[in-house]
Amino acid sequence: MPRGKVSVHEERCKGCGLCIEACPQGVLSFSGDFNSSGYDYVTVDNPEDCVGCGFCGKVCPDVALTVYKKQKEGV
Amino acid sequence: MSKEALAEDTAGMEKVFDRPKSLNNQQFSYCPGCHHGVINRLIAETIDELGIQDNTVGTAPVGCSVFLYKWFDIDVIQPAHGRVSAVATGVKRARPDLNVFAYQGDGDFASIGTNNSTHAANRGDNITVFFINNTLYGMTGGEMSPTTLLNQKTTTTPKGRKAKDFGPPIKMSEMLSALDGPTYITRQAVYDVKRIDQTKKAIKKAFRIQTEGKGYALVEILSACPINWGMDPVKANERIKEEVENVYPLGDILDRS
Amino acid sequence: MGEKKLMRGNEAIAEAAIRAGCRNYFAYPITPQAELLQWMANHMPEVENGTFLQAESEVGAISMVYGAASTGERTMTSSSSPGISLKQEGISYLAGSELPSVIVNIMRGGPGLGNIQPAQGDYFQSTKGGGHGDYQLIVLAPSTVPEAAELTFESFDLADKYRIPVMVLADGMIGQMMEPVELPSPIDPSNLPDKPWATTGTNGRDPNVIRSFALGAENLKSINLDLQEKYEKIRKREIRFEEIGVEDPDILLVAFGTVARIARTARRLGKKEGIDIGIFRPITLWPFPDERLAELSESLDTVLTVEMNAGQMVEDVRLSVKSRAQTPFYGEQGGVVPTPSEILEEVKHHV
Amino acid sequence: MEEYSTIVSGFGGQGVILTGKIIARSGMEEGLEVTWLPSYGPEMRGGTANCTAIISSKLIGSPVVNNPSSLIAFNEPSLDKFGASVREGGVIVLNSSLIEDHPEYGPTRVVPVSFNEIARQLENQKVINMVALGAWSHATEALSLEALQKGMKLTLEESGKGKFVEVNEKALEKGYAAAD
Repeated sequence: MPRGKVSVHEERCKGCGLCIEACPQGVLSFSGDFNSSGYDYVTVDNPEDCVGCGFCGKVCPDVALTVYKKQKEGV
Repeated sequence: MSKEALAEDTAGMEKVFDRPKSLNNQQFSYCPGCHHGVINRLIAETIDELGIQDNTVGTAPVGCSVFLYKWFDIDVIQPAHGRVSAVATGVKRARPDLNVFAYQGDGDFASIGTNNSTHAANRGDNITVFFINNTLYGMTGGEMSPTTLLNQKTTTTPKGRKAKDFGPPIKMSEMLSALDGPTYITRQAVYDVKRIDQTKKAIKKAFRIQTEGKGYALVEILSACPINWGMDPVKANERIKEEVENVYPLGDILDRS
Repeated sequence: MGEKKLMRGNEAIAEAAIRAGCRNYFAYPITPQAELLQWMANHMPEVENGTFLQAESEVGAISMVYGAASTGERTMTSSSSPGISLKQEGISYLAGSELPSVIVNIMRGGPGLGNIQPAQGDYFQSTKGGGHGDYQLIVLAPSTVPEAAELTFESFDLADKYRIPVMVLADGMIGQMMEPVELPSPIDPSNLPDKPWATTGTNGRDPNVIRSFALGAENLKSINLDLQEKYEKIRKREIRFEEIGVEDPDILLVAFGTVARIARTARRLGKKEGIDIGIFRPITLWPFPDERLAELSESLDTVLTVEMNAGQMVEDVRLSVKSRAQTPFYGEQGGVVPTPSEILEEVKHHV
Repeated sequence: MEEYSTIVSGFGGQGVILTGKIIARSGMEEGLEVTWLPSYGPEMRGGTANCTAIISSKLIGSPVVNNPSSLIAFNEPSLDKFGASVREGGVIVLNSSLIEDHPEYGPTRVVPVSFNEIARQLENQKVINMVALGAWSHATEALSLEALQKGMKLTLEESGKGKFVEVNEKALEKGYAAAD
């Protein structure tokens, strides 16, 4: 069970790659595919490694990511 | 992914990052890797967190910010090029109960609107100004702006900006900090998570200064324009850190709050 | 109506604006309208929510008008010719964004720096653009101080009614001279009808946007067509003029503002010499009273236009009169004010 | 009454502008139509100043006149500038303290009064304009002394100068008497 989860809004993504650069866990990569605007959108490559830090979301200029994080035990 | 699958996948998890309420669902039309999107989101998040969506009026002029009204879920005024600070002053003087922000690029704030920008600051008008400095005119095709760095090539300085022809880059934040009118002037950047967090704090502080009636706050934000800089977004971020920041150092320049 | 007060034109205009519920005034000093600014500086702070701000420039002032008018509050600026030229950018934006607002121009001699004497050289600028794009202002031309106050008072209603910038076009003489004025009673601006389009914070409703910007030719065309439709309505409803002795005169004199009142004296002098001068005075310069003038010209030989410029309104007169009558022009320029006897002399050349 | 026009002219600081305003104000209080038109701008600053006041029982047309019914000339340049323009049967009230010789103006009556001398007797040089106005009242009979006193009083009181009413009243009276 991963500690976090990132979900990519593929249609919003413009493939700038800033999230790939910002992710400390190497979770994200280019999909090699194109969305309807013609951008090589980002996809979640290694979901198991996601820690839910939210860095990818913060650097994304298109608010194309939603990030979840596992709640701490006992909270 | 279906809603059901997402729900299952995120069971026991909390959303730590999502679209702020003060933005609608409209896709930004900024270029890939452009920092306007990040800055717009930070402003929207701050509006949400301060609970001022209902009584905030934004004003953004000509340039890449011209579509601000399309994606902010607040009232927006679109004035003439350069006039944003004066328009924001007009709104605020007519309705001091509203939170008013001006969103201006470097051409707008530092060139055609310098007179208006300067005097709004000097009057200490109780408004919040965001000055997005990407060192050139983005919308019209990458021409030199007053903040273009020396030797930077633009479509109107094909051999690089030379001081003898165009003077050195103008440092608006430092210049305005020489005035007695403003309350808070800071320069920030959004090229990495740490800077983004700091910028968010500065934006929040700037809005608070207004809600507390403390006067004029200016947040200059160094911004990347990968397309007109001819760089990929990652390289454009590096340029800010390695080059632009040297001319426009980050941090608070004036704080009378 | 209150008691009669002896007031300078500039002061009467300012006070009438306050009484009309104007609560935001932004301007930059320039002769011969400085007393207007000074009156506002002294009296705007005395009324509830009254804002007076001396702007950094004419461009700043009109932009502040743009901002304040966006909130739906009654807003005004004033200046004189060179300053009005600087405001043209903002005026085009106000028209394009359909923001009710009032702009007072106390005209002086031009072009360029010109001088500070009274002139009427801004007729073209006010009625035929000035700024860029297809737009109109309602242009009101008072010829006395009391009328300047009255028209200023009404200009705010017109501005609100049609969401249009209204220009009060007077000259240095009307701005500077004193006459007895009976000012209307002040209205309470909080009783004015709501402006649901204004940017006042969403407070639960959908966002309002104030803009003159529309990408796409078809989009902008449709906005322009809407504007034209509005202008057509105004043309039908708001034309104003004054007629004196227009039933079968020897000559009809067309003049606005200061010149029209000088023409009254010329008419009196003419009577003594057996010349019957009729006077037609457009009060709205836009919309121009073309139909009535056309009608009058049916039975006239000569329609003489007199202006303090090189011949501007005369073009509208000629468009209205067409070939039904002779349409000579007599003008003074550079701030020279034609005297009654000079006008009478000119009349004699045509009768 | 027919339109009665007066040009008041002198150095800046002699109270020229106020004199014209008081004529207009007094006329208004008498129920007449009035206009007051100043010269304005750079010429006011340090140079000569003039204004035109018109009173009439009918609507006033032109506030500018080529041939005024009367002239109050505070100094020689003013007389040079406007003296010859005063209409036939008109009146020129001139300040004989500063204008030693004056030409004859044909059918125009000239009434010399020593504005500054009379003001000196009242120990207040500022009231030379009310001396002039009192003389004008007597010489022209356009407005009565009482009407002018009332107009002066209201004008001064409204501009917060009520304490000067008394001395100005005296000046009006002295001027009136001097034009005998």
